[in-house]
Amino acid sequence: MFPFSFEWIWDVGHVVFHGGMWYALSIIGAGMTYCVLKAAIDTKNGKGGGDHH
Amino acid sequence: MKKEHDKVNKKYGMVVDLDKCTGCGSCMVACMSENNVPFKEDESNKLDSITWMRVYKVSNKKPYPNNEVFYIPRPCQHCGGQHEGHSPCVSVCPATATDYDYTTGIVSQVYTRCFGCRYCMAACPYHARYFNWWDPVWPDGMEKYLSPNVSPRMRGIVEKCSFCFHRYQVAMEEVYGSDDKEALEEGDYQTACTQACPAGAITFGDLNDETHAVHKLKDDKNAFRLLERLGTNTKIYYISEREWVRRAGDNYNPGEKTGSVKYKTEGH
Amino acid sequence: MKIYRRSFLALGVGAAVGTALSPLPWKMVDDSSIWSQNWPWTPVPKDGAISYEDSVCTLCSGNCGIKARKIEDRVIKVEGKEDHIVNDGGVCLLGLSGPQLLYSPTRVKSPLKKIKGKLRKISWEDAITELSEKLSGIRDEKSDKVAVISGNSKSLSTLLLKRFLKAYGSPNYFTRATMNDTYKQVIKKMHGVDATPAFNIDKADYILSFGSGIIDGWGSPVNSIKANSKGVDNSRKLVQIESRMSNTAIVADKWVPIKPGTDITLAYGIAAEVIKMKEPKGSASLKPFLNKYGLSKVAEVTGIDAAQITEMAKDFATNKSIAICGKGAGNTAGSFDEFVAVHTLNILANNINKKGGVQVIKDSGFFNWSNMKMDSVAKAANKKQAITGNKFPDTESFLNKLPNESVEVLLIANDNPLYTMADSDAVKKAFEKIPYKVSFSSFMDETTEIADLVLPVNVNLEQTDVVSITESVQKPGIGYVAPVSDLQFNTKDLGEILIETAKTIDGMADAFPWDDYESCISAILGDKLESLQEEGVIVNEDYRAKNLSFKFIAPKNEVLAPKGDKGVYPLVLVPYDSIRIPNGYIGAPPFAVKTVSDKVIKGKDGFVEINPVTAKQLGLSDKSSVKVKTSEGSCKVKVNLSEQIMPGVVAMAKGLGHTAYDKYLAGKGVNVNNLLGTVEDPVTGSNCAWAIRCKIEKV
Amino acid sequence: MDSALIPKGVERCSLKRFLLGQAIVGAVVLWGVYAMILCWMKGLNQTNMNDSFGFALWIWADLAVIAVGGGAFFTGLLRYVIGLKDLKNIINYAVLIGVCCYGSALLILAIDIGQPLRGWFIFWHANVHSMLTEVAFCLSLYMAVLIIEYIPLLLENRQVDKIPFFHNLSHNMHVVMAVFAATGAFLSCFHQGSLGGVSGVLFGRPFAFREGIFIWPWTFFLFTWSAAACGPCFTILVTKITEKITNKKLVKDNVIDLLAKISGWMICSYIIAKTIDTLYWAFVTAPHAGFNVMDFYDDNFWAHGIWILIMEIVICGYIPAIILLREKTRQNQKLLWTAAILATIGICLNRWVLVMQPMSMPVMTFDEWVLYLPSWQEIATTILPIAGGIMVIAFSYRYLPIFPQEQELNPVED
Repeated sequence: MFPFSFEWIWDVGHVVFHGGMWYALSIIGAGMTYCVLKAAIDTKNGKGGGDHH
Repeated sequence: MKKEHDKVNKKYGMVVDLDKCTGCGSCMVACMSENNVPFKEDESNKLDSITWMRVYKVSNKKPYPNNEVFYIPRPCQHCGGQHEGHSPCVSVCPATATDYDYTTGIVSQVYTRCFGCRYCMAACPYHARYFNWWDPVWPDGMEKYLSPNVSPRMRGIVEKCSFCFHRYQVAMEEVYGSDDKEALEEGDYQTACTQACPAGAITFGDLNDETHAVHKLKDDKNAFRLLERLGTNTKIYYISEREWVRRAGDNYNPGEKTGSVKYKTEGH
Repeated sequence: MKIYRRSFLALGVGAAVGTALSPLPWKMVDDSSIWSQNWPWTPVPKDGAISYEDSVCTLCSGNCGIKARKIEDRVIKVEGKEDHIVNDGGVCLLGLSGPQLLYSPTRVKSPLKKIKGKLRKISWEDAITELSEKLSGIRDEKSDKVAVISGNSKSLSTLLLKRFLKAYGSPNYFTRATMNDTYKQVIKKMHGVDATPAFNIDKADYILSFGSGIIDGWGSPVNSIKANSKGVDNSRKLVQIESRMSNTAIVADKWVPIKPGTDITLAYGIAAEVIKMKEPKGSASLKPFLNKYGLSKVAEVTGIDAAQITEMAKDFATNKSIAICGKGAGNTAGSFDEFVAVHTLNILANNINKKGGVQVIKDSGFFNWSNMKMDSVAKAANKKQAITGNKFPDTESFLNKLPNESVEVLLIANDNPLYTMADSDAVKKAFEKIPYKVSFSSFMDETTEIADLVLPVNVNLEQTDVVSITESVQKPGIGYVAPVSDLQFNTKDLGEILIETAKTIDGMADAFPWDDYESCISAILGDKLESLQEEGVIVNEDYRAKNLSFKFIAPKNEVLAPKGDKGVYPLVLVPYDSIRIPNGYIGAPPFAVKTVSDKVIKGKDGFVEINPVTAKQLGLSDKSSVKVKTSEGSCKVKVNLSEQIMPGVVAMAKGLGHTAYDKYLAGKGVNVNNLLGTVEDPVTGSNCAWAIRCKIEKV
Repeated sequence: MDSALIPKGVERCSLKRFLLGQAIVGAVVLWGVYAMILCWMKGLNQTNMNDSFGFALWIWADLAVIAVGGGAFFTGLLRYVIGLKDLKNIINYAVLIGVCCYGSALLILAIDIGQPLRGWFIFWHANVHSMLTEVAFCLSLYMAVLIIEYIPLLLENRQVDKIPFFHNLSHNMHVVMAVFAATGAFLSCFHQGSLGGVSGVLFGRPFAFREGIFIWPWTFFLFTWSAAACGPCFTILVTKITEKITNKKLVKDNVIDLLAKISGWMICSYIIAKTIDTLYWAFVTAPHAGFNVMDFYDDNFWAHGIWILIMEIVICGYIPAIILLREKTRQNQKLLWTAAILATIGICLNRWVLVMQPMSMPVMTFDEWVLYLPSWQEIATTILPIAGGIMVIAFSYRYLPIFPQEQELNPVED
């Protein structure tokens, strides 16, 4: 999973596979981080709040 | 020059003379004893009985009195695959728990890394892989004979013939520790089954080494391998003078000649 | 309320995120997998210094050279000893299972005495006193009422047991007659010499085997398998004549199924054809006798094609040929007539004491026994006849006569007659009459369970002994059995027990003048001992057999009909030896049981092998449950349809159906001995039954 | 009692009835949990698997639930990436079914492996050449995506939505959902494919082995395609069943029709590809390995007869394809039900055949066919996640606004 584990070889297979994996993981991670942070900021700015609907 | 020589990988393999095999079962027991293979109360269900080395009794299926039979010992075939290392099992193991050792050609099994998905068993057409459905239990006192060279396996993982790899390690240690010994000799590393076989039907050695008996035997005109046409590129060769025995080694379409289906594999 | 809920949620989420970000869960995941890799209930074998120790295996009479691999004082594995004259590195699965026998929980761990119907631990001192008092008490009046059943072993300790009984004053020493014992008597009658036969099959070009399981445990098992392989290398031709395809028939060049019991006719039929092609010196007297065996008649009797018989005869006459006999592993005596017929072929082949032929070997005296001093009781007793009369003292014959004899004390060593002998129920009944039974077994086997006194001997890896390897190496020779393991339990060598006991019985001490077993061995072997211990074997390489004269003997029987009424019991049941299922004194260890096919044992069920043609006639299908009945007993088994057996013949494996031993062996399959009866050979007196008539019924 | 949690403007059964229903299903779950604990504590000897059947009921169940759960990724792809707006009315439910299916698969996998405590080695010591590694990575990542797609729904619960942070989070997640959905579709294509690859790469098993392109055997593509084709059918089927149970119309016909039409085209193209693959396999691949294709089917008729192939391709392939392609037939409710059921059976059968038949079939000439019947522990643990899924669906339906059209279709009279 990581380049420091012993079965890791710097070959095409590892790079492509883990490249794809880390790419997907980053999108998911970044996306979620964005949502959570944005929600926190929005909340601070007084947006939302069920009672006000 | 010496360095060049060292670079040549070994390729351990076996040649079994089926005309000599008597089905006596010594190889099976030698293997069990050497490798701490457990046993349980009922071993008659051969689908859950761990026998790294299994001797099959094969008949020509003809009715009496034309029935003929041969015995065939089946260890792990240590497939090389179509390109060296692409064994059916090694290529599918998700956790790198079974590996192809390029220096010896031996397919290993790392018991502590295997997590028991059994994909390798699904991949192996030889049924050479066995799952530990139970915890291994030795009757009181019998654990005394367990060998420290091979760790007993825990429940929930796959095991198989290792060509007695620990013997290779012991032999290599001797080479490393010795001043005048530069390389393994043929007799230094032999598997337990090879040694025990009363019929001398099994020959083991480095298929790449011209001085080893197997090197020549594998090219015998009556030599064949199991399921050669699947491209598994195994390291176990069998010899028989009987045509029907050789034909039983592979699946044939009607009209195909015995031995006509050898799969071309990348040389090594 | 609202505030409370919010802070509660925040706290929960915060705690979860906090824990997830801390190393704790990761550490726990890692630790749990490390734990799974080191489960405390999965044994971890101790490491230590490795060593190898050589010995000779005594688990059968093959006496292979073995080496034990040890870690510190533990025996890890038994391997064949390379370059050993008997087995050259090869080893059978029973020998390989040595460590399982050594550490078996079914071993008898100390002397036992039956007290109020239960076997209880006693000390060796008490045990020997007990035996000695028992024997001393009846010695003066009825010393001949003491009998010994001993396994057929050619070891020094067995000779000591024989000597013990002789010195005590009883002629009743019995042993299981084997094929070799019958052959010995054939040699005596045909050549007039007392000698051991051995068969040089690895050098023969053509082998006519009358049911001898060359690779099924016949002779010295590993040695015979090796001989077979050499034969394969030399393109020898092996013809296997038997009604069930054994493993030997499998590796043979030709399997010739024969009507059960007609081997004598076939042998003479072939001889009649051979003599037409070549007439060795001195065979003229045979010719008129052989006229009886016309080809068509022989073909009819044996059920073998005439052309096939001619071909066998031609091959036999034109090659360096040998004919061998002794069914299966050869552990049972054969018919004298049959052996004479087969040996006649060997004489016609002119192979006696020739390369590739039958070796007739006079054992040269390796043992230097001192003159045995016997007291008056012993002297008087030795003039008496054994219960079996003047014939071979076969255990089976003894057991047959037992119901009409009174035996006071029975000593049993290296055998488990309650399991190994035919018609076990009858044996059990006969045993019940004997008031005092002493077992020297290492294992809690069927016989030991009913013994009154148990004096457990060491198992093969703990023993010290000297064994004859003459039959194995076809030259006079002995091998040294060295203890490779410390004693695991409170056991002793048989020789040691005997010497100690003899010293405590009045009038016997003089016959056992040695201080102990060790000094006995060195006294008997003298200066040979050192080299024997050094080399492991002593073989008289210079031994050359003399040419022997011979005379032909006409048979009393032409056909050996199996016991039973053909009308009631239409089928013939053949018990067979499988090298994977030890069927003698030692029960199959777990390793061996594991190798047994699921067509021989499945769960607890045993099987009977039947040709589909026969099965169809009986309306049986594969794996259906049936009852096999003979005149001696019956049992329930399952059907194993097989094309490897003649129609009309059915077969069952020996070595199964133990009631004693552990769960790895006990209760699996049936003991075919229960179904078998005995047939006393008119000449040798030994049990020569090799089959029995039976019927099979659906259950 | 729980009316404060129930979405506004819809009607739900009484809490008592709901809890009673949950309890019945819960009992089944408990039975499954008991079996699961047995498997974990005592090991896999609790199953009827053996050295020939190392892959059995569980692996089939994994493959099958993921195949039918394919409705989630494909509907997501159509909705968010291709932009079929109408599908927003069913996407929630598709995602929910997906969550249940993928959750099931992961749970079954956790029971199926011999050393569950070391299951994470598949990530840590990953062998990137193994199809199963690809499955594990994509599966768990996609599971994360599904949960992300499900979270906004959860946050829309009346009470949760009152909390401003959650309201905002839900809103923001909706905004970027297309990105997640696209990632999910990418991941899903790969793990559906690699599940197909699982058996397709087994070159030692002639029944399973398929040629292919580069490292991917044909089954790789066929699995992705078939999951995309039949997954929506399963979504439709479950929606229809839910409508039956709740006795309400929850999704408008035009939405179902659109999904059914797309599914029809997908099944049609898939089954043609599958037919070509089967023919190539039967007449080229199998003979190359020395087999006549009938060798694969000549043992026990009921266990592995040729009927299974006809059933899979003709009855459960061409027939639903034809039904769904024609407007007239797919708009006939009975035929729509039939097609949805057949397509679901068809894809499950396809997974069944590719898991079971390679295991039971002898490859060495002297080997024998092996029959396998699952133990009750295997069956219970397979039913466990299904029952669990029912509970989750029931819970979600009761408390979350799963069906945007429910209110409109079932106006509540105040």
